[in-house]
Amino acid sequence: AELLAAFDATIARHDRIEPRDWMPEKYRSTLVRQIAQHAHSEIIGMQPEGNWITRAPSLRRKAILLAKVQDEAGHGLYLYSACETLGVSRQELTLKLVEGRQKYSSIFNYPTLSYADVGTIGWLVDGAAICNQVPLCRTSYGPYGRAMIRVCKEESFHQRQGFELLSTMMRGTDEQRAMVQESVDRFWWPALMMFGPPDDDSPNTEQSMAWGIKRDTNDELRQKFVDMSVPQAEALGVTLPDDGLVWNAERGHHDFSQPDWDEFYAVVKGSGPCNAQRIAHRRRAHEDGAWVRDAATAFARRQQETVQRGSAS
Amino acid sequence: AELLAAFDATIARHDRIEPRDWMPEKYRSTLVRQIAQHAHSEIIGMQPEGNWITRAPSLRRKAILLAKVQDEAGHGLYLYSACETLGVSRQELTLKLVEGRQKYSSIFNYPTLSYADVGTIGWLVDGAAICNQVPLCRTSYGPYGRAMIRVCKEESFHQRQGFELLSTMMRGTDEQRAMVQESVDRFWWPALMMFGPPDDDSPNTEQSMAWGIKRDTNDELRQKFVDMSVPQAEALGVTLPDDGLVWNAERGHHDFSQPDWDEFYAVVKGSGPCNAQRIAHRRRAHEDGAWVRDAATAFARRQQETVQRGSAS
Amino acid sequence: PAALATYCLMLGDDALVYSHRLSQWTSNAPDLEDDIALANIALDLLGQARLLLARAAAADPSVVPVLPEGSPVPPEDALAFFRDDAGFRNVRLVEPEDADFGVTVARLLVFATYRLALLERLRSSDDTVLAAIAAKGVKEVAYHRDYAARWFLTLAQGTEESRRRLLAGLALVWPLRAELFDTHPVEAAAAGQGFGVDPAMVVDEVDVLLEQVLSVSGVERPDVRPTGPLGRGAGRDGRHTEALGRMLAEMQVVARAHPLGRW
Amino acid sequence: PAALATYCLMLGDDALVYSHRLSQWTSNAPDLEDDIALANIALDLLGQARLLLARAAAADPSVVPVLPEGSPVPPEDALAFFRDDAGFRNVRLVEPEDADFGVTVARLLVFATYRLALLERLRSSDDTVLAAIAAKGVKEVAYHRDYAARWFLTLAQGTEESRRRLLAGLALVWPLRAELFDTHPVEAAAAGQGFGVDPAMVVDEVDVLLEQVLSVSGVERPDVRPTGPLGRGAGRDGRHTEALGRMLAEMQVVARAHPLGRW
Repeated sequence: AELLAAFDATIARHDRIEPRDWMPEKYRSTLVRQIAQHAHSEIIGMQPEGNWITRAPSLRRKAILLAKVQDEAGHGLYLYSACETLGVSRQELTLKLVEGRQKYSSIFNYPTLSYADVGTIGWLVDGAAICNQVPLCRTSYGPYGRAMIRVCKEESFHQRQGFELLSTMMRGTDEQRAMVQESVDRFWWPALMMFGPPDDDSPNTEQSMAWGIKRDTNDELRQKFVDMSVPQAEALGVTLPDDGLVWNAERGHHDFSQPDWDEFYAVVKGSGPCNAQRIAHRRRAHEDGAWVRDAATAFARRQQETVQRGSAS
Repeated sequence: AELLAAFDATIARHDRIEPRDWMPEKYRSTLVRQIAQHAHSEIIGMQPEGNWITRAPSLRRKAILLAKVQDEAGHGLYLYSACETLGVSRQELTLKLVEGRQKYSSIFNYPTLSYADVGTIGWLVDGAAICNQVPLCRTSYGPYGRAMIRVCKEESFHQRQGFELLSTMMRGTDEQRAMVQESVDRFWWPALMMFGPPDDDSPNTEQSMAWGIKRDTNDELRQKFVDMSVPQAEALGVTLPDDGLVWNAERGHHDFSQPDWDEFYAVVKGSGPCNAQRIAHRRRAHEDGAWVRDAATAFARRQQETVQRGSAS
Repeated sequence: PAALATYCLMLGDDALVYSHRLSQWTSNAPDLEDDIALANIALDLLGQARLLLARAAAADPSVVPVLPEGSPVPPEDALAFFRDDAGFRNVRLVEPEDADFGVTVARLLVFATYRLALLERLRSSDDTVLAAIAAKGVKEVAYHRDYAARWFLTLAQGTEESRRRLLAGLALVWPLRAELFDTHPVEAAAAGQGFGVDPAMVVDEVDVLLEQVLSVSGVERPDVRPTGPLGRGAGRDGRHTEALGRMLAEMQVVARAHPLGRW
Repeated sequence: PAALATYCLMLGDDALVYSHRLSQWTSNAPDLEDDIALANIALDLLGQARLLLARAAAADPSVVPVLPEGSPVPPEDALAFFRDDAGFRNVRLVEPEDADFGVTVARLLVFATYRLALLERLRSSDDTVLAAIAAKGVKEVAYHRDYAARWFLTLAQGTEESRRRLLAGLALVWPLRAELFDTHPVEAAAAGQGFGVDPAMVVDEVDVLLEQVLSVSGVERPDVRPTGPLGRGAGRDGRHTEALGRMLAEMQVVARAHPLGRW
């Protein structure tokens, strides 16, 4: 009870909980689930963009894309480390991922079908991710908050690169402009879904907000994202595929249509266009790499034994 | 001695030796080596052309190429069967191939670098193979001779298809004509090498001819091939890359330059541009397929046991 | 005629794309007999594709991509080599590259069972060309199905390893099955106009046939979710997997480098 | 200037092609740390390739493929995306796709050891641009070599399986080593004119360095024949393996579909 009081006080002060601090089991498990999902999203998120590395149409774009996908691997790495401070190993989490027992962001269950998708993912998907994640930089758990600061900084950079790719393509040929529009048409609705279901259908939000794990509701964030994206779309010269999208002077916000929530739930449950493919890819890479990881473990053990024998003699 | 006399008499009559007939051990082993090499050549020969199946530039050509490579697999199959009549299993021979203990025709150690190579292989390589093989239809060992009759019939067909591809390309664009010429430049010398070293350096020829396994010398066949190819090259409109190639009215044959025999011996010994690649490909396919072959064996055994149990009860 | 052309593209692209995938086994199969058998199946499907693309072009020449003036490329090749992935009308089942023979056997079983059921009905198409293509195709695809079913049983009952790989392959293929029977408006029109088949009409038959193979092999249906559409479309609408674009990059490279070429 | 341009293409194409191959590990590596490390190496080499191709284009603009009027494609991209395989000047060592991490480690060890020895000498090139590129590259490639050498030792001494795979990889890569040191006339001219390095001058040094890694790992040199040239030429003459054409089909597909595109 004393421990709980100290914990609650830290939260109330908007101060950070650190790994050595006591925390309620439910807080810990909620965090593990959220951070793991986030880490998995970075790792699975390497696939849709990675799909275009070998076909990038200029060397500059190839370097940008390769570096971006590499950053995602880096984000995965710190987020798994943040999870390790809560006593769960990367190996354990990876198994949960490849066995389909833990989720990742549903957006990555959509395929990338043209090079414009690389730009759209940067602009809309990273843009939405940033809206979701900036508040997490102030999240109550220290290691997670600090990881998020670094992640957000890099993602803003990725978002600008994505926008810049699209804007360059829009100054190119008619075919390129059509490619950008087609890509935005495909990704707009899934991007809106990234904020999760409407608040009425989001049962965990309240507890997460109370704990300072989450700081805004899904609908608040979605609105912010739409308001941010409209002028950017205008600047690009693309049309967002929503007839209901209009400025509402009274609210001081854009009104917009709801995405197809049936599709959202279907994708979350495993019926997205790429769920099976993404998991199969991750599982194959994990299994194909097993002999290498085993070799590294065996080698490290042998080295240690040699050292120990050396010091014993 | 009686057996040997009967064998010699059969050979002298130009009659066929059959599997049940007695034969000298050296005759048997020479045949096994020759037929196995021939079978391996068909199997390895699937790779250079197979390399272009997925990139064939028209559906008609894709069908022709796929059928041709399939025929090569078929030729491999009958030739391995001919070897089995001499008591050597396909499995055994395949192991010798992938371990580099048995050879195949060196021509397949050259890469295919453009679609024109599909035509050139048909025209020159199959053409040379036919020159080598037509006499083998009359070879003294029955199963080999009969396999060769079928092989030669199909190879003539392939040769015409190759010529027809080149001649179509020569009626196409300038780029296509350049592609054909470049391909012929690359394959002409290796094609000449297919007849083996000059007669002076071919120690086994004499014994093989005496046994009726071989019916013409290397140089005789090479001359025949050159004489046959010159008018075909003219009809195509390609230049054979040999300044020394001229008609010799006195001999009634074309004079021509010798290929680079150092290159020939280097390739035979394993230093061709693709030796390592071809063997690695074959070995990988063989190893990757092991679990399937094991499954088939296990299944067949189980079926048989079920039948036996059934008949025993 | 527009519906007929699109319908022919659907059936033709299924055959074309799957033929390409199967042709990749050439010189890579587990044994010579299978190298030959898989090439045969690929050849049969390629033949069907050529007839179907030609029929599509004849029914509605506007479906054929326009090439530079003077190009001698025939319609079947313009369709095969000069459409982008979004122009292809095949189901997504036929697109992925197979990691091993276990996946191939599972995929071929599902595909051939589905296609055979379609072609059997299509023999009575009002379009006599389609009817003739179907009549020829039935004999071919019946063999494809038998080949797959034989191997399915063999792998299921062979070794632990072969069973494990077959089940993994089946789990990979199974989610793409639902799309086959999800009637597209063009298929509905084709059925309505008497020249095509509504795939929803064969769903039960295919199901029973697959169940027979699975049950004789002692294999349960995989417990996996179907792969959903992409927004409101799927393969028949030109919305494909990531695999198709990569496949076409390779398949079309020579043809596209020579739009005026003769082959 | 023609020799300088061609010499830059040789070094640039080695980096470009190998960078492409290494980039294929992205999202496929055995562990996250290696995914990141391999992407880093690919990025370093891509950076070197860009500088070298730009230098080639500046030294002799006639090496740059001519694109349709109005094309905004910069020289580095015209060189990377609009040359056919016969125009590439890289050694064949960097072309094949690796079947597993064992081959990659073996190939990277050989390649980085060779390139590091070249770049170290190239720092004193008379061409100040090349000298600067080399100075930057030395630091990068020294890391690549260390990474490969560390994994070489680990795989050699790890498990039986890892040792088996490493040796198989080494046997696959080893035959392509001889070509690296087979001085091409352009390399001879580059050395003679003071801006380049004759690779024959580093053969012994590379040999000693490789021997050190092999011997500390307890690995014997593979007993395999070197891969010979193709007729009278090899990679530096534009005579490549079958792998390069396939690789370029994929790498160039988007750029070639949009010769007037801006990216």
